[in-house]
Amino acid sequence: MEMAAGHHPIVMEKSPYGIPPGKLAMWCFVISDAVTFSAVLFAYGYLRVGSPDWIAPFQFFPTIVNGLVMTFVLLTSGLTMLAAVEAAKQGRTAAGTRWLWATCALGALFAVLHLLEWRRMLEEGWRLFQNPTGGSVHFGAAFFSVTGLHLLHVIGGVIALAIIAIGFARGKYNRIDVEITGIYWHFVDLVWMFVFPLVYLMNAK
Amino acid sequence: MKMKLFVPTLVVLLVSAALATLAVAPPAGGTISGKVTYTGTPPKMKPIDMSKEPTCAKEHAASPVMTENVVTGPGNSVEWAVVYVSAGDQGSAPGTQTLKFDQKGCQYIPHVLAMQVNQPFEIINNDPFLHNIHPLPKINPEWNKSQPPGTPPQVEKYDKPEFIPVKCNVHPWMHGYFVVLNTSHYSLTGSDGSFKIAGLPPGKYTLTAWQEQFGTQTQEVTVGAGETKSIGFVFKALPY
Amino acid sequence: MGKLFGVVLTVITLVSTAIFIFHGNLLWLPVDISAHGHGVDHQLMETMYGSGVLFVASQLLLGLFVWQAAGRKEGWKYKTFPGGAKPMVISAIALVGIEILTLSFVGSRVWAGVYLSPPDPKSLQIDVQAGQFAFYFRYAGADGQFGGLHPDKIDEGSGNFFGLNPRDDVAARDDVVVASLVIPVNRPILLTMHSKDVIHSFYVRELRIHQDIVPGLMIPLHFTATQTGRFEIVCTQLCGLGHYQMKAYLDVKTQDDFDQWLKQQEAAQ
Amino acid sequence: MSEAQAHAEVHHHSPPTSFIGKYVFSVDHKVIGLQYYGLGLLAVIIGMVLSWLMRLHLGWSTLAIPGLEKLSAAGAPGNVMTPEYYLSLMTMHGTIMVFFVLTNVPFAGFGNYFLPIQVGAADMSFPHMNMMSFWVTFTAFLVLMAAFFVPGGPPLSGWTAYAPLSAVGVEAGPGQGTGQTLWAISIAIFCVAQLLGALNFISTTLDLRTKGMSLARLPFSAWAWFITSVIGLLAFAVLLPACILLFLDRVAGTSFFIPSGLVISDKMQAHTGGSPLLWQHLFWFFGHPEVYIAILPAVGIVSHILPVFMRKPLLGPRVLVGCMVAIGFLSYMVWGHHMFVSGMNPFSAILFSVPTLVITIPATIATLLWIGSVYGSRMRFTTAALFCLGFISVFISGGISGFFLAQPSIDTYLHATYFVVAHFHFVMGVAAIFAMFAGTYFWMPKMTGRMMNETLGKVHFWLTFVGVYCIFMPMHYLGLAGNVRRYAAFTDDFLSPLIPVHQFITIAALITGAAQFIFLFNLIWSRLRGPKAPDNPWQATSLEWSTTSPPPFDNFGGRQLVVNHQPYEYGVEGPDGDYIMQTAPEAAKAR
Repeated sequence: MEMAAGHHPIVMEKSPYGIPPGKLAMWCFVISDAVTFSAVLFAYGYLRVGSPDWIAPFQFFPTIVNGLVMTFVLLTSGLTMLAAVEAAKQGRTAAGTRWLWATCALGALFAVLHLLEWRRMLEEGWRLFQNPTGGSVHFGAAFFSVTGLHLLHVIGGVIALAIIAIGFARGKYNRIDVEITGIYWHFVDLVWMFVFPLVYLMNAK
Repeated sequence: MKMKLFVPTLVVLLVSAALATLAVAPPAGGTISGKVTYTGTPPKMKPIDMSKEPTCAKEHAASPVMTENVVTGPGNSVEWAVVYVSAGDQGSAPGTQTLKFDQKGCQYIPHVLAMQVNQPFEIINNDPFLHNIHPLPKINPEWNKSQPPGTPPQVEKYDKPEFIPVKCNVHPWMHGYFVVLNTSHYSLTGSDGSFKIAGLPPGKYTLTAWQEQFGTQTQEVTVGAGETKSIGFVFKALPY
Repeated sequence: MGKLFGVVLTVITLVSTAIFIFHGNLLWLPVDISAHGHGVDHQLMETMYGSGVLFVASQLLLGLFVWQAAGRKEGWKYKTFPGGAKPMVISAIALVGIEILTLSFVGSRVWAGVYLSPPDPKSLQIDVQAGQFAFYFRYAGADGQFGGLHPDKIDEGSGNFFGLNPRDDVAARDDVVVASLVIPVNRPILLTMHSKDVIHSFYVRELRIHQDIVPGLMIPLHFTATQTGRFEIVCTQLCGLGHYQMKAYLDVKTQDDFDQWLKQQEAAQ
Repeated sequence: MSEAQAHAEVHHHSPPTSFIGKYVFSVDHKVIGLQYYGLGLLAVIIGMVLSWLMRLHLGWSTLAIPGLEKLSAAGAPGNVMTPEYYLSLMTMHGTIMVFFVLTNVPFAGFGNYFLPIQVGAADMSFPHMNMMSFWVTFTAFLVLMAAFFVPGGPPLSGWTAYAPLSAVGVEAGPGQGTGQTLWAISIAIFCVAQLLGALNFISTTLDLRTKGMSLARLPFSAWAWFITSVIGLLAFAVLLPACILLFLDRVAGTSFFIPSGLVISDKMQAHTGGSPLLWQHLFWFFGHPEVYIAILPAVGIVSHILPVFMRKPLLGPRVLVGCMVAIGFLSYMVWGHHMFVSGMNPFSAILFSVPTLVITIPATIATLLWIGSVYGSRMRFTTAALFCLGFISVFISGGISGFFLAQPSIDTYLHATYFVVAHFHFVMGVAAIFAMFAGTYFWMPKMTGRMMNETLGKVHFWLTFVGVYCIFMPMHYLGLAGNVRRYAAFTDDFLSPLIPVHQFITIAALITGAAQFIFLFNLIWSRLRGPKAPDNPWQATSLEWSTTSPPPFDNFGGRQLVVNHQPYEYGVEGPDGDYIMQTAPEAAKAR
């Protein structure tokens, strides 16, 4: 490694867990982002408990089924991400790139499925401030804000994956960058594992 | 440059001339007078407890101020009702003189301020403490201003006709009305419920009586030159 | 410079403390007129003594050490505090630890006495409506029944501050609505407090009582006044531009005066 | 070689040449630190002027303040301040001071400048992210300032922005329209900036320490910045969504914080079923840690500076760091003590009061460690040292009142009175500000290469030290008398007799405030005319003193630093005096 002035190596104190800054920062981001999600989910729970007129609006079909499909897609993308990281670790750039693109595609598919569902709900008359079933208006607010926040993370991740995939193929990014993206992607995956039961299953008729 | 000035000047001259003629045209205009009354039991006027504002409480200790949403008098008369020409108006002079809306002893004086569109009016704080004046119009622009004691009167006007409830955010019991009309032919009923609209050119008019609680009533009236028509408005009142 | 610091700090400490000790009536808690208040006052004084000693001691020690540190000659070899950090940790844990344990133990009992004890079933029930920027109080009237609340019916111009609906609701017709809280002395009072717009707070210094009034909640508060007199109820939760003018009076009357007053009011309704 | 690759990104940039690159969009942590400091300076001046206006109004509520009408025609008709404008100024004062001064200067400002140097790094781990976090903060500041110029003026619901007052919109008051919306946006943006900053601080502290700089050898200041960034990472992560939800309530018609059936200004609100307490929970979950985000860096800075002028190490360094960690940890369990009278379950009040009181233990330990360390020293009474001592004093004064407010039974009486105002101004405001002054007088030679004027500094200290006591001590008595805070004027029968006390406080505030211009002048004048500063003017030991003043672009000119010593080896026979630099060779250990 080289310094700006005088190209002789600078020896660093070993990082406590041997985690390079990039990864460490990502872990920290993941932690704080987890707190953000918990806060939103807390608000959702708080209002749900406080709303006597709460009505679980979701039919098994199409909503829950759709949700299951989305879950399946996202989990699969988690596996492809693992594969990508493995490949990158073993220096198989081509394979790694392919797996990255696969993950990226699955993520995009998830986003599309989600947006389609949003559209259906909007057509049914769901809004942030409106509940066509006559139940608590908080359902719309909670649903769109929680899933919206997650969806933003997915879309951001898809974009990141694309950039990383391109860069990795060109050798602009190294395996660490792939691992970092992996951490983020698995986190998005994990959050969904909370969102799905709390927002979908708990609101199934 | 000169031309620029010339055109508006001309317009102003013409308009004012026209208005002047309209205003002075009927030498002996007709007059409509009468009384606004009610049938049934009106809501009771309740004494207002102003203990929150000791100065006012002291001021009205002898005779407490009563709620003014429905103020009735002997002979079922209704005070604070506005009677005005709502149709058939043959032109009105613009309201020019500045009206006064006074905040004194935690009361709006007058309770109802009738005015013409674009007629300036002063809001005055005559109390030794702060008042906040907050009219709640639907079509005119809404504003909400505080008047610390001893601050200069605040001059306002409205450019669209509307019945505007007025409240003081600081003294919840203080409520009044701005009645903004696009005619100069209007009259506010006094404590005896009587009204008088003079100087009407001969013709057919639609008269409307408005009261904040009872709503509005209309009547068709035809007046000839120099004639005096007497009509009455009767509102149906409920205790609650 | 250091000596000066020691002196100034000592002066500041002593003056501040002196004002706490030789306070006038003006700069101190007002008379306590509630049945539970002595607990609060006692708790407050306990804390005052405990923390007062800590305050004076620590400030003066600091001043003293700084004074000493100023007087020393060049080439002074520094001394470590006897025992190093241990005495600090121990004294902190011992002194403060014990103090806060007792405080929180005793304090919790006082708190429980006020807020966790059930209201007396024979309490006089009064309904409180807070709004920008005034309190209104409601007595059940002759029928002993409170009328229902309908926010959409609220019309301050006609004196309907609670949103009663006397047209359809008979119970509401004789409800007594007033702008000051009048209560009989030595009788348990149960307030049911609600707000029509934003968060307000019900604070009577002499009652040692303080409770936010949160819109959307019906907040109960019970107390007993032990002295007659006129006291101020003020809002302490920022509620808007008229916050500082939001107040009402608490009138504690003898039972007879109270009954008489209530009769007059019922007549006026 | 994972670390190698990871670190490559850190060091490959070379000194910028363009003016923009050097001073505006600079990736150099030192420039960014100064930018934060400058922003804080601007903010603190605005905040102080606001407090002057407020104090004047509190002392003489019908006083006409010349020119005020120009600032806001509706807010001050005839130059007399209206209550809504008073509340707006109060809200802005609180927001500016808490977020853009107390959070920015001791943490982001000094932290950015000195954390990398103190750990022996050439820069933060993510210089570009670092630059971004400053400019995001700056944007937040601009958005907040914009509130002064929108119709209705700044929000009036206080820096705590309690819903529903903050959520229902313009019906609730003039400032509650655009102004409050801008407030929510500004704070949300600010949270993002803080999160970016925290990531940088954490990874820098853990990963960029030079050879021999074990965690045990980190200076207190570095520890404090590290712990603070961990607290911030979790605290701001909660405020961010809270502000977003508030924003949705205001513009998207949701009802997270707005219950049903509200009638405001005779208008029935459309919102239904929300909970005002939800906002308070989210806000204070951030709000209490925020107090420590403001004060821990101050604690670190003072603990870092004191030994230098006492010429002896602090007592129990590990204990002190332990205290900071404990305070940070406990700060997440006590938010409910802001809500004792809020209508939440009275049982929870007891649960929240116990950990609150427990926090006083580590705080007391820290204080006693400082006092005990002063014992037996021969102090050099520089301005920096005086401000450190002043910090200890006000920290005690402010901490003591915490005993009262931590107990629900007493808090029911003192809640929302001037007692609370005195408490948090002493322990959070003044204490942190004193640490900033100490830091400035101590580090300015390093940052600018010029010494500051000590005489002016001492005048500034004495006026400020006595001044703050004249301002805030009386507030305790007012609080005991039940003087409610956030009142624009004192019209109540029991409050009007207290007005003379307020007038005294106002005068004290004006004088103390004026004294700050001595500091400002000293700062600017010394920057331009001050004597050149040597590399190590205070004979201090930590790494920032083993480089030039000001340091070169990469801090150490590419030298390999090897740390062999604890950060505070004073009062020993060292190679060049009674101290041993951290970077001195192993052999230098005399005893």
